[in-house]
Amino acid sequence: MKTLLAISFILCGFESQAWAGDPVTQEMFTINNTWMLVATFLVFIMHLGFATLESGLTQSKNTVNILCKNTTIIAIGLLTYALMGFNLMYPGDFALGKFLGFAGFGIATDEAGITSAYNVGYTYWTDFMFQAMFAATAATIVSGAVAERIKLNSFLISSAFYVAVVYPIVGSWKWGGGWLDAAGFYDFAGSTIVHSVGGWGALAGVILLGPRMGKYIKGKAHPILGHNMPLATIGVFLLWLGWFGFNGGSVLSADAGMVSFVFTTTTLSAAAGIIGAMSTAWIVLKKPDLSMILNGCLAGLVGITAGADTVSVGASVIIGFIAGILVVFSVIAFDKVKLDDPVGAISVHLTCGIWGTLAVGIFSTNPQHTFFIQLLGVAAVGVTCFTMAFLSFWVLRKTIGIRVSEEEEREGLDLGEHGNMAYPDFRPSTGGHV
Amino acid sequence: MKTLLAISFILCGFESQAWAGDPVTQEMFTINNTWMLVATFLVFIMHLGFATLESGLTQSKNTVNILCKNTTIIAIGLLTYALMGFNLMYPGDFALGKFLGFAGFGIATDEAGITSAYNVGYTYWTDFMFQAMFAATAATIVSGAVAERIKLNSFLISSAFYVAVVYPIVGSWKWGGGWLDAAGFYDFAGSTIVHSVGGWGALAGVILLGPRMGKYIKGKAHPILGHNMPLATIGVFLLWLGWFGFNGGSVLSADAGMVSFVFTTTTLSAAAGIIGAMSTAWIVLKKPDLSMILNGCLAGLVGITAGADTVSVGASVIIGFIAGILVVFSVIAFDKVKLDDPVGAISVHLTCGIWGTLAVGIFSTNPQHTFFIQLLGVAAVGVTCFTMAFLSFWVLRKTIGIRVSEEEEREGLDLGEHGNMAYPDFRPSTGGHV
Amino acid sequence: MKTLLAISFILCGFESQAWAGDPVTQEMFTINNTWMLVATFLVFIMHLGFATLESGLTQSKNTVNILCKNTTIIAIGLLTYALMGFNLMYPGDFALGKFLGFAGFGIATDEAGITSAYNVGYTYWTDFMFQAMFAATAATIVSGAVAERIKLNSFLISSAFYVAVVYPIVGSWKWGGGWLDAAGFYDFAGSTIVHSVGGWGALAGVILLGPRMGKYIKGKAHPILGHNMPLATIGVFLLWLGWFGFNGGSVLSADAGMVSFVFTTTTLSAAAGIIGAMSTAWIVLKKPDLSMILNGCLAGLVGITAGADTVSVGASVIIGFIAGILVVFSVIAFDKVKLDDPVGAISVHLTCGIWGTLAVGIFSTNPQHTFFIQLLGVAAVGVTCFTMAFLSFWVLRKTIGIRVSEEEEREGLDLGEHGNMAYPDFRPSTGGHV
Amino acid sequence: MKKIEAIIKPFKLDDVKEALNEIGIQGMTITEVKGYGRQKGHKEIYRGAEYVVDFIPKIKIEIVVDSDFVNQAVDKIQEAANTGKIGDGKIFVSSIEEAIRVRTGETGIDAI
Amino acid sequence: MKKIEAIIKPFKLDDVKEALNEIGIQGMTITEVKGYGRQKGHKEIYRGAEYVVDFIPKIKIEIVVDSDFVNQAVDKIQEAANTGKIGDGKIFVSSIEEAIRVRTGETGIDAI
Amino acid sequence: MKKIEAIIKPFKLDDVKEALNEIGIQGMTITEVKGYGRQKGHKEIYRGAEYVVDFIPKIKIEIVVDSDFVNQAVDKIQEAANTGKIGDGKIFVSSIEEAIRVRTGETGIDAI
Ligand SMILES: Nc1ncnc2c1ncn2[C@@H]1O[C@H](COP(=O)(O)OP(=O)(O)O)[C@@H](O)[C@H]1O
Ligand SMILES: Nc1ncnc2c1ncn2[C@@H]1O[C@H](COP(=O)(O)OP(=O)(O)O)[C@@H](O)[C@H]1O
Ligand SMILES: Nc1ncnc2c1ncn2[C@@H]1O[C@H](COP(=O)(O)OP(=O)(O)O)[C@@H](O)[C@H]1O
Repeated sequence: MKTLLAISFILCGFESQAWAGDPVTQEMFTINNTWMLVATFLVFIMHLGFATLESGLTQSKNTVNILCKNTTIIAIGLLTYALMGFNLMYPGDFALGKFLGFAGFGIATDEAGITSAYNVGYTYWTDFMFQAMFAATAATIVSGAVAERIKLNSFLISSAFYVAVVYPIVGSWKWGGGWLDAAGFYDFAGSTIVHSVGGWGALAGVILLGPRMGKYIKGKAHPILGHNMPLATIGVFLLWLGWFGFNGGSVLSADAGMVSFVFTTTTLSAAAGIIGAMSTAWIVLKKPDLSMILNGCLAGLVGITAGADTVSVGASVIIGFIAGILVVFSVIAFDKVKLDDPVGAISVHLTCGIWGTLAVGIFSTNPQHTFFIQLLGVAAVGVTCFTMAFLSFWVLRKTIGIRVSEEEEREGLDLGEHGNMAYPDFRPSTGGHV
Repeated sequence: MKTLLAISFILCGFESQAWAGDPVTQEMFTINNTWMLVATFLVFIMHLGFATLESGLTQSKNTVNILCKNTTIIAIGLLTYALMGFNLMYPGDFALGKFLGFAGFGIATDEAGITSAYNVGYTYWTDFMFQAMFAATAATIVSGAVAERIKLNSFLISSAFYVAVVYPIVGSWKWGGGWLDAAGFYDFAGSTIVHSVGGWGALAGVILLGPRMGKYIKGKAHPILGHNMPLATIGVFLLWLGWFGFNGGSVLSADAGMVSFVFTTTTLSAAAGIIGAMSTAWIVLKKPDLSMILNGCLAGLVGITAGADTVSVGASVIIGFIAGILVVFSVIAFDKVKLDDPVGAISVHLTCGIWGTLAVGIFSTNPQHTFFIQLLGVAAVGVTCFTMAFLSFWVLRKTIGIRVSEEEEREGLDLGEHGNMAYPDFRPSTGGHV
Repeated sequence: MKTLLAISFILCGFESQAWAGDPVTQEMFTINNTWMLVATFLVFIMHLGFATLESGLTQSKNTVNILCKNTTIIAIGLLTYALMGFNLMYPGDFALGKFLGFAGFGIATDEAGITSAYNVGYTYWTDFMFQAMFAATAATIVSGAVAERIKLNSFLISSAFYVAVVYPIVGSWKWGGGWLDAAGFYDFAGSTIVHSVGGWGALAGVILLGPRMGKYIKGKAHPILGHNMPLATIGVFLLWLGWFGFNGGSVLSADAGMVSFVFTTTTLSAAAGIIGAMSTAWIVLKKPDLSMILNGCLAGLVGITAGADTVSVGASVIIGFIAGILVVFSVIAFDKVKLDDPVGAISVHLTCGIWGTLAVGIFSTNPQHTFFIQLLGVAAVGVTCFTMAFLSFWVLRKTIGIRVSEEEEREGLDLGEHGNMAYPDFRPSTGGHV
Repeated sequence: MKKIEAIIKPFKLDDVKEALNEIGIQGMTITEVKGYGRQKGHKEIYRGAEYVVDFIPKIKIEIVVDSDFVNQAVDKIQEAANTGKIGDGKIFVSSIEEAIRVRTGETGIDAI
Repeated sequence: MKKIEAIIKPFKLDDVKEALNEIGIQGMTITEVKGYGRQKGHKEIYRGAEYVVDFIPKIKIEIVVDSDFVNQAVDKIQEAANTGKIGDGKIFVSSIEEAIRVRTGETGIDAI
Repeated sequence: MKKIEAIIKPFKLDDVKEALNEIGIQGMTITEVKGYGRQKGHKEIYRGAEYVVDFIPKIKIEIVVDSDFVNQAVDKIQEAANTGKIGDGKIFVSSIEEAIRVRTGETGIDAI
């Protein structure tokens, strides 16, 4: 028998073939890892999607500022995640019950980290990269909601705190194997753990900042039109593209059946979100407003993120369609209560993030997913994130201030914060009238 | 022997290894499927390419309308394809000779659908996703040609019909194993089955709609300049990018030799198309018009699509170069006969789609591909698609109308259909003068 | 034994399984090749990145010209590389010592070229495609620096020469196994072999062309603002995206550990470049200039390119951070000596290309990489490229001229060279004032 | 000399230009302006909130002509720009005291 | 008839429009202009080189009114456009000799 | 008071501004306009069809000055904007009856 073993190794065990101790062949490990790297660059491109969507839906005098925020945030996100976020989110051992753990500063691995002994689906480095791209997402979501009035330095500080501390701790509760995971909470790719986290931060920021000048006059909302709709559309398509990696990569391997199924539910939910939002806008607002359709697409994507692998194809269409309807009413509702969110980030990421998480409790094919536990997760994450974000913005407001001066807001943050103009060749008057 | 078999399974047959009945190893299946999913997201991004190309080559007052059409079309395409298109195009059994078959509404699969028993190259879900992305393409092609004057609701209805019924039926003739396939017609990735199908629909629409106001005055063509050339260029590069998946994915597996060969022919044909169109424009029109160069790139891509796997590298350059020349003359010719196609969609997709299909009959390394059969395929598809599209637009014209009012056309469809403006901060006068 | 062998083949050797002579299994070969094709399309999309970055950072009256240059250059690059570049760069045998070799015109392969016998990582066609995408990059780098004043035909001629002759010859010294390689010079993915090569060409062009009208008045630099900052930002994100393929593909296989490690160093260096440039601009120039931040990101990417696989994660952050600082001072310094580079191409690709190459001598974990040999490589490539580029521009200046007329420069090259306008609907006055 | 300022609908520009060419007027300066008047704008909705597009794009044409020419020019413009629908615009006439051609320094009628 | 030209800060446009509506003036033409005056622009730095943003965006409002109306209109504008800060703008009054409504051919006061 | 309107080539704006600064004129309003005149536009081809770029970008400068100042200002502008090539533009002078500074309500010469 032993001889035979040796012989067989010679025969089958080419250079790259796995050895007996391995959980998967070297080939399978490599293809899994390659898919995870593809997913990583797809999630990366979502940051360009956010940058273009947010700048497209705001005024041209604040465009440079938004682009700068989105470019810087991903840098800050990646670096702080390397420094501490990764080890806060995946601490291995928890210190405080299953609420908090920390595996130390910096990233490093031994040889084993690049074999399937680390994980059958990816190397240590791939793991870090994929997770780091997610981390930056949560902070970027905030950026759209607080646009056109927040001071750059305050935004950067609060974001760094959020991405380095709040996001990883909350994330560890579920994906790091913490108490929410133990409780049976399910969130496949982060309707709650990523999108709602971003949404709660956005909500706190919007409350403390107040609305943009001229947004609400005598109790009525006055629209401030997005300056560049092709840019916004590019943003949404890139986000959709990135979502193939966001959800598809959350399978954590290249498993053919699972990844392709997740592609299907994700795509159909986005499509249904578009139709849901378009129909709603056409019926309720009389015309199919493009910005609502774009929000509808993202609503469908956020909605399906919690359950992409665990609901049926039919359910994915329903989830997306409802998300598309929800997002339109949510945008209108936030305007009613004078919470000024220029790009609809809270409606997309918070409202539909909650919806998607609860939808798992309704539509999941896995009977262990219950509505109640899902609700618990939503609430726990909500209370924590909102409180932390509120506190950080509040401290900043008391200290260095979070809002630019009236004159700078009127003139535009591009000149005020950066000395730049986004379109100097066709500089518009800065009055905001149509 | 049996014992040996068992032993060998233990030795070689790691968890993910294939078992004896499998046509390929689990590893090969997974890598094939992963490549097909990559190809799927590449084809997906072509829809952003179409959206930006078309809005770039039209006027800023109609930009939101075009973006909205292109965003909605992909949603409609995906959902109707799930509902019925997929099962019309790949019916398994044909009912009417090999002309028509239908496998029922909706998509679903059993466990086998996610193993290599379904197909060595992909799962059932991957199959659906890849094909669904193709389907939406055909309808999107129409959108550019009918831009700046078609009513949104009529466009959506006719597109839904085209993508849900016409495209899949015609597609079934070749890719579903129908009569054209049996006759020996060859169309690797769809010069005819996708691009010409779109082109014929566009032609029918353009004929029934008539030209945009001010396009032909006293028998002479007056150019209506595209409003945003960077947007158009982004569109073409994204389409080229997508074509790596469109053609590369049509190999239907990750076969190293085949996919890389298809990459090579596709790329060189696109490059030759650029040079062909640039030279022609420079010589015939005196200056190298960027919009022609962009069309030339797409012409090369459409041209090589039918034979990317079956012509030599040298032939791919010739096919692309000729396509690049052809597209310039085709654009001019359509203007001569007063068929107003704002973005050159008919010239790119129909003229070069026909050229590419016939080129297989000329250049194919496979002697079974004959010019005559190729011509037959072109004609059969052409007659069917043009008739169906013409009828559907005609019925719509008789009923709800297909063209917006003169005033709306002048003011722009963005305000008229959507209540939006694409660039409110620099809103141009809506006179159309330069 | 022989019998056993046969049996084992039956057992393990499914259709796609490798045979005994193969260095890797068919599965491993296929996944390697698939990753290389993914890397290829990622490098492809860098050309859109260059096109949008360069047009964004220049004036709207020259936008069509830049887009046209960048679209055409990739076509020329691909076609000349197929015609001769590939065989100059990878000649197999060298004729002149190890300085020059040529394997003949055209590309072709036998059956072996599509098996792992050619290379364990990729087929012949993949090899060609990946390398061809690199080639076009070098020429594109020049385009940004000479923008807004160079004649289109002169640019196309000089670029064709550079990409068909200069780049491949210099490339052969290292990657083709020439004398620099033999000397121990290290350049993982081309800080020197690609980026500096482009940078030296840019420098020669800028010197011979002179600055744009109005750039330096009475010895002082007057900024000419980039016309579209979202476009520039899109460009940088797409370049970053492409770099995952540029560096990740330079592993030349899908090796899980290596590719994921390269992803990590590349990404963190880019992030550190952003922070480095932002801090420097904020401190030295008082405000965080977005265009500097964008340059900083690219600086980090160019900087890590030479050593992405051979420096530690910590070192990658340092390299990127220093590159980000360097690029800001470099931009200012070139303005001091009145070398007018509208987009900062020389600072990004040459300054940081040199820095990155030397940084290998400082930070490499491989003791065989020495500062001195790295310096030798930088110098040898520099002298050769600068001389060749200078000569070619000089000959063109003496013959057909390289600079457009004063009036054309004032009116814009879009109308002058192309008869096009990038944004006819909001055509700005062409005075260049703010 | 008189200055004629005509505010017209943008798509009428070419017609007006041709009409003026017919009577030998070949110099003019145009500006993109926005008009507010009897032609009410329309209400639109963006993201659920109403806004009024009440400033409507117009073209302002300015021509300086010899006083004798004024009536003829005004008639031509009025005819060419007319659509009979509200919002067709206005023509205003005022006095110009001096005109100078930058290139030559010529003044008065010679300058225009 | 008189023409009133007011150069104001862009964000004051709506206030001025409403103020004029109150006294029954419902026709006006606006232009996006740039102003240079006591309100100095600011220095900015782009890619390390200084530049001055010295032309500041303003809105020019033109209204032609019956001469009797001028003072009232000017007062209303001055009041509504005033912020008390430098750069608030100017109002200029000049004479208009004739006005024609393109749609109807009406002239004089009837035309405005 | 007089109003000077100068239509010039855009790239001459800085020169004109400086020339006016030299004689102490520091207020002006500029507008992007398009001109049609002897300087013929050029024919271009887009997608195979000819079009004429006949409205050429110009800058209009408006300054209101004390009547005594007019000649000096006009001369300065004419000098600074001159290139000797066709299309250099025109300068028109007209009367202004009243000027008001919005910020202070000052009128007449004090307001400018
Ligand atoms: N009193 C006025 N002063 C200046 N411009 C005016 C005045 N009244 C109207 N206009 C201009 O004329 C345009 C057309 O006027 P409007 O009242 O809408 O229609 P009509 O000319 O048919 O009476 C307006 O959009 C505005 O630009
Ligand atoms: N002499 C003038 N002629 C024409 N426009 C002027 C003149 N002086 C000022 N303006 C316009 O008025 C605007 C405001 O003038 P400015 O001197 O900045 O402030 P203020 O009105 O408070 O004195 C300027 O931006 C310019 O558009
Ligand atoms: N009669 C006119 N009324 C108003 N503007 C005019 C008139 N004639 C010329 N212009 C303006 O002056 C510009 C230059 O005039 P043009 O005839 O081209 O050259 P030149 O000033 O050298 O004679 C034109 O583009 C136009 O803007």
